[in-house]
Amino acid sequence: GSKTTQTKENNDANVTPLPKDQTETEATATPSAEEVTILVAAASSLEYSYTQELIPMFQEKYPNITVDGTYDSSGKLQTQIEEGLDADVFMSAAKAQMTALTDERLIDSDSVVDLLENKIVLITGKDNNDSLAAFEDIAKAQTVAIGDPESVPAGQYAKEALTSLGLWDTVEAKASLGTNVTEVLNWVSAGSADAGVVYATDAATTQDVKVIAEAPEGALAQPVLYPIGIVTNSTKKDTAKLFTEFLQSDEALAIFEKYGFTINK
Amino acid sequence: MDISAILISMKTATLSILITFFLGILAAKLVITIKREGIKSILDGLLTMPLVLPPTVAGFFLLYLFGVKRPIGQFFVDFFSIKIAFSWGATVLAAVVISFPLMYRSARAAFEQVDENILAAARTLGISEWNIFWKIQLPNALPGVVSGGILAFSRGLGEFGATAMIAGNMAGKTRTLPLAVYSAVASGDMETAYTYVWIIVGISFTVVVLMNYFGAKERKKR
Amino acid sequence: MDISAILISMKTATLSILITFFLGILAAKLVITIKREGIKSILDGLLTMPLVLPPTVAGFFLLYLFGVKRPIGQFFVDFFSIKIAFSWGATVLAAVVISFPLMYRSARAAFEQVDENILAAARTLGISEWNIFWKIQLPNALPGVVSGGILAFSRGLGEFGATAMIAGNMAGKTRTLPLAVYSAVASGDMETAYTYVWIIVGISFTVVVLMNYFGAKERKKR
Amino acid sequence: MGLTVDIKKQIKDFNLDVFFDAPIGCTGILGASGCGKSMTLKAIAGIITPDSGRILHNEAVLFDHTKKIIQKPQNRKVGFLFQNYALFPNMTVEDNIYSGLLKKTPEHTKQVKDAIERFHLQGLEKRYPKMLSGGQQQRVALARILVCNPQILLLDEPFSALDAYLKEELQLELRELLKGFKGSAILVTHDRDEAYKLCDNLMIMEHGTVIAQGNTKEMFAFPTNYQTARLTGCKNISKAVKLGEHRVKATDWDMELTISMSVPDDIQYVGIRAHNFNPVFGKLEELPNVFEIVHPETVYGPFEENLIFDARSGAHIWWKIGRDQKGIQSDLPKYLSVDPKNIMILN
Amino acid sequence: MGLTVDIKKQIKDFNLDVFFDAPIGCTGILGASGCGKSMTLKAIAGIITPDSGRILHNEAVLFDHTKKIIQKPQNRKVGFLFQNYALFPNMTVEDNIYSGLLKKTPEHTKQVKDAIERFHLQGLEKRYPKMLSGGQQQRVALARILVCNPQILLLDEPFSALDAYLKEELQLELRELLKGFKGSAILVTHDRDEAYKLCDNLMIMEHGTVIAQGNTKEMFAFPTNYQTARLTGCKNISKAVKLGEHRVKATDWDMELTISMSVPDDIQYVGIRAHNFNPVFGKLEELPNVFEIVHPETVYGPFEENLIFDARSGAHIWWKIGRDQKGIQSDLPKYLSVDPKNIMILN
Ligand SMILES: Nc1ncnc2c1ncn2[C@@H]1O[C@H](COP(=O)(O)OP(=O)(O)OP(=O)(O)O)[C@@H](O)[C@H]1O
Ligand SMILES: Nc1ncnc2c1ncn2[C@@H]1O[C@H](COP(=O)(O)OP(=O)(O)OP(=O)(O)O)[C@@H](O)[C@H]1O
Ligand SMILES: [Mg+2]
Ligand SMILES: [Mg+2]
Repeated sequence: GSKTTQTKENNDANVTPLPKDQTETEATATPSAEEVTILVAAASSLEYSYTQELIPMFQEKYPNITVDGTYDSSGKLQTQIEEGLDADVFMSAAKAQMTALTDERLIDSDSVVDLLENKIVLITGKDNNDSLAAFEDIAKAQTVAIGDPESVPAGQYAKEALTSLGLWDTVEAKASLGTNVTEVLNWVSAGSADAGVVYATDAATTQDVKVIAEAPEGALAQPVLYPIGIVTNSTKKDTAKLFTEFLQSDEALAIFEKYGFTINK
Repeated sequence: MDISAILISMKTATLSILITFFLGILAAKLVITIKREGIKSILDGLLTMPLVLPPTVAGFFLLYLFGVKRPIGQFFVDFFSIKIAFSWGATVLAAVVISFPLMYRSARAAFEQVDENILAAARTLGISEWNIFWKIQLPNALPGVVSGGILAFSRGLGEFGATAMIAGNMAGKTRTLPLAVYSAVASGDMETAYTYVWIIVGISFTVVVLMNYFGAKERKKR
Repeated sequence: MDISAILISMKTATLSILITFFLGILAAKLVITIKREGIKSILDGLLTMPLVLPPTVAGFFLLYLFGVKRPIGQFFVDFFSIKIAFSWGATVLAAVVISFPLMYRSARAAFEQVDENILAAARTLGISEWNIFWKIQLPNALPGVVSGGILAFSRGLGEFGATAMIAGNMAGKTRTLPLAVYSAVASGDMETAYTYVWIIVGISFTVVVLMNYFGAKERKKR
Repeated sequence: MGLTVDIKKQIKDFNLDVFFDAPIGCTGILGASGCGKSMTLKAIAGIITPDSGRILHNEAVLFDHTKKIIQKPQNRKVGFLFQNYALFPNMTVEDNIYSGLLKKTPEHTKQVKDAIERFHLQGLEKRYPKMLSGGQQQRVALARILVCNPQILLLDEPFSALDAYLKEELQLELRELLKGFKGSAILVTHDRDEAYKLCDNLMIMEHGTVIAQGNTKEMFAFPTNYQTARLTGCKNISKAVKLGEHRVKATDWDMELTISMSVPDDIQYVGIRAHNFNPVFGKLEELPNVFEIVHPETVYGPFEENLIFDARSGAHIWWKIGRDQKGIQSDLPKYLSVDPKNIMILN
Repeated sequence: MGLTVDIKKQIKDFNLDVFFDAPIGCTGILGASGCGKSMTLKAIAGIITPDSGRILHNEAVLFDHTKKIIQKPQNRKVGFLFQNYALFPNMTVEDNIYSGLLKKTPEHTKQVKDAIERFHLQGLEKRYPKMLSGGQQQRVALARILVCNPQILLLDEPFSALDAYLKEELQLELRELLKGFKGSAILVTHDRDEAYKLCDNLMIMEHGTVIAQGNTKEMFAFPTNYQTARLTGCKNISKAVKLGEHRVKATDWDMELTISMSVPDDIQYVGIRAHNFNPVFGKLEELPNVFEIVHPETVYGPFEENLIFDARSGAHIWWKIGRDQKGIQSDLPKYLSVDPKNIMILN
């Protein structure tokens, strides 16, 4: 794991023969045998599907390419890219961060693809026998866990859904706002909160919660989309493009589905 | 801006420093009284541990100990009808656990630096071990103890990871200043964030400077 | 399991404790040399501040200082061709900043507890202030200094919030043990999380016990 | 009755092995620096625990290794004056003196006030130890232990930091106090006058053991061994070999001497006190033990003069010139003689 | 040449205001406990900074308030023996002695070895201060300053923790050392014999000021004021009022006395040394200054006897019975007289 993944910026003087290789690869459209490493910044919820299946698959296909990842909440990644993180590909768990970055011209707007869709679901502890059956029953729970709408995408969607259902004011009064999804999941599984709202994919990571219901159709004006895009400053855009294209292939999408995502058509 | 966060933070920091202060001092006293070097080292290691765990992880363990479905949590619910998780008490619990090692270690080092001769003199004067501790060893270890208090207070005031995990983040109930800061920073609302940061830094700074001042005054006298 | 996280954490903790240790001691020395009580208190307050900010927030500030587009970050890129943010160096930076107040405060308190008489004696013997500090004041403040070292090391080893912010979470590069724990917990892989937690606790425990042991041995001699 | 101490303790390469009885009254300890005096007191007070043996006081067992009795220092009712005073730096003079009294009753307040006056500490009540001079600290430490009414008094050089005048005043104080004192007091001192004035009994320690013990006056008058003679102020001591029933050879001085007492076979030293030389003006032949004055050199004291001269071997011999012999300097005798009664046999 | 000190310093309610010259050689300071002796030494060493005044040594200015010169203690070349020794707890005996030498050259190593022997510290080289007895600590502190070859020696009660024998030995050592010493030495002591033996000059301090200064022998022989008389060992001092050219009234004793010297108008005290009384066996009328012995009480010392009796007023008077007067006890005179020459006029 000590392989160096740091790449220099375009304007960096002591760049290795990379730019020349780049033109070569562009020409052939098949990456040369030259070793290339790209860095993917992705939302935490994508980490396992990436590290356990997708990246190994991709690297098997292109043995000369190494894909490194940095995983954190989308908001944090957005800040980091703004502050010069040398990522080549960014995949966010919500449109807001991607839009912000494309507005700042840090992501090539024409490279952005809304790859995946996620559902927000109501969960309870696995042995919870309260009479929660539908998404609207969230109002019956004593305490509710949702992501902080200010900073956690899942929270933003939860707020939006609950507002459109006319439940937000009731829920907000008894809601604990998690700073990340892990907190929300743990609160629910440990019984601190009676119910919570998370992504379906998050709910799938643990056995300790059970999914009661998806948010009703139409509760969200826009579906929950996972956009992927290529960073403007990337020096290996073609490799990055190769990777994003791979993720859109059927075999990759199948993997995503396995991890609980829905493919956005 | 949310005034309640300031109040909650102040209440939490005050109560938790009181608890941490005495717990830390007692633990330090206990450990230095132990004669066997091995047991002493191991106990010291254990008491220092909450420091090495990322607060979120520490909070995670707390949640698993004090969660309503867990033995300890259940015990509290059954016998005292207190639900620790998501209560204000939990913010105090988190602050105490996280800041404890700072107080304990500082106090211990300070106690060990006190001249043994004066403790021996106190014993021959018939002063009980309890009084020797509170009236002689502790006051003479003041610089270290105050310093531990400052560290623990600041750490408690800034505690965030474990608090969020076990106490949740309910406005007006368990949302402390650091949670508010985080929320503001994470949503990019830097203006609010700065306000909160200034408040938290201001409180802590005032307390630190005051503690320093009184510590120095106390020391000057001698 | 990811061996690289262990190596990175060990490297980070080792380098950062070395830096923190000396920086903390020097800062403590500097502050106690200041005569004016007011300036002293204020400087002390400032040096203690990194402790009161939630680490994530501290990380934000660091990122705003050391990001490649920010003055300091740019300075490093221009003059040393070093990019601090998102490099291994950033993990060290985060650990140093976050653990610094612990070392500084402990050392300061320990120095203040050293008998002024022996320092005066050293001066009349013609020993330079520098030598007095290193050969007399520091060794006689050992319990407190070691304790500060223990605190700072543990805190540095467990540092997570600021590290994640300024160094990122890149496996094999900036992913320290606490980040690995976090990632494992976030993906619900509790088994891996526990493994990492045991490793981190194990390392810290061993170091703390060893430091205690040598500290006690050194003290026994006197 | 009194204090019985019979203990052994090894610390690194120092071996403490003392056995003595300190009856009611004051027992002095004289001994060279580092011979274990302070350590003995610490063992009695319970600050260090001996490896074996026992310590009894009146009926009470303070320490018994075989019976596994180790009384806490708190219960030993000792008043221990530490060699370095060991005042509490965080307490004022007043509070230091109060500290052993546990509660501030009006009676205690009065006791403390009395002690402050008795030890000339008025005006310093609110001071912290760091702001006191050495002698003031020592007086606070004395006051602190005396207000507690201890049953055993352990005083480690209690007047070493006091000026001569104050010392005498406080010595008188202590004498008064000891007269009414029902317990045992042990006084470590380097001042033989002090030991003589204050102590009924005297112990001599050397290398961690008690090598002589007895009535103070007798010990001064008839020291039985080298250390005792030395510590009670005998300036002239020489190795000695028996020659006859009343005759020895002082080898260090290369002199044959006549002694009144009968000489034991195992005689090791002889001693002559500096004031026991008599100037010889008459005929030499009639006198015993005649020393020739060679290379005389005078050492003045404020109220006495000493003449140091060389023995035949070259070793120094001290003659303390008495006041009645003043003026003798200008007309120095060539010889000195010593009465055979005044030559001490030492082991 | 020598050391000139002229400083003022106020700490809380204590005022130090000293002015004196200490020429090359050894100057003693005698003074009551708490009179500012240690503080004066600290000011010279640069450990405390006076509020005003100056300190000069030979050509060097160590401190000058008006010129704003404050030499660092490091540059003052003083060897300061602290009253509480101030050894470095983290260093062995050897390292403590080395500490002022900066580098470990073979020459220094030899110096340290010599010092260890000279101060009888063999075998303790590897010990830490905590493991030393009081006297051993004091010797280490002495050795530590002396190996540094200081130009000013400040000794604060250097022999207070040593047994009599060792004290004499080290006093001789110091005497030798001072003979070859080119700088100024100041010796604070409570032992008047020590002051007499070691110091060429003597200063008397009281309440933070120097109240008398001069040649040691003269100061002992003719003390000019109350404190000097007291500290040089005069036991009998009384307030006095002038009656005539050679006549005073000693009010404390309720006695009229005749004095050889002419009495100044502002006479405050008279003093009589305890050994200056002569027993009266003949006719009373012929003698001046006759005291009646009332309520006599004897205080024994090892080598002297004191008789304390009441003056007419009831105040105590000390008579030191000389060796030539031994046996007088059994046949106590009823009266004592004092030679008018031996009555000291004091201020
Ligand atoms: N912790 C220790 N380790 C080893 N030796 C020690 C320790 N403490 C004391 N000693 C030694 O024990 C001996 C006796 O010490 P103690 O303090 O009883 O002497 P002392 O008779 O009081 O002498 P002084 O008159 O100089 O005070 C000394 O030689 C000292 O060096
Ligand atoms: N920090 C302080 N604050 C107030 N007063 C002080 C302080 N330090 C010393 N003093 C006072 O100054 C006076 C002089 O102290 P110093 O130590 O010089 O006395 P000393 O002559 O050495 O006496 P001793 O013979 O007892 O050692 C004392 O009366 C003491 O109480
Ligand atoms: Mg001793
Ligand atoms: Mg003094």
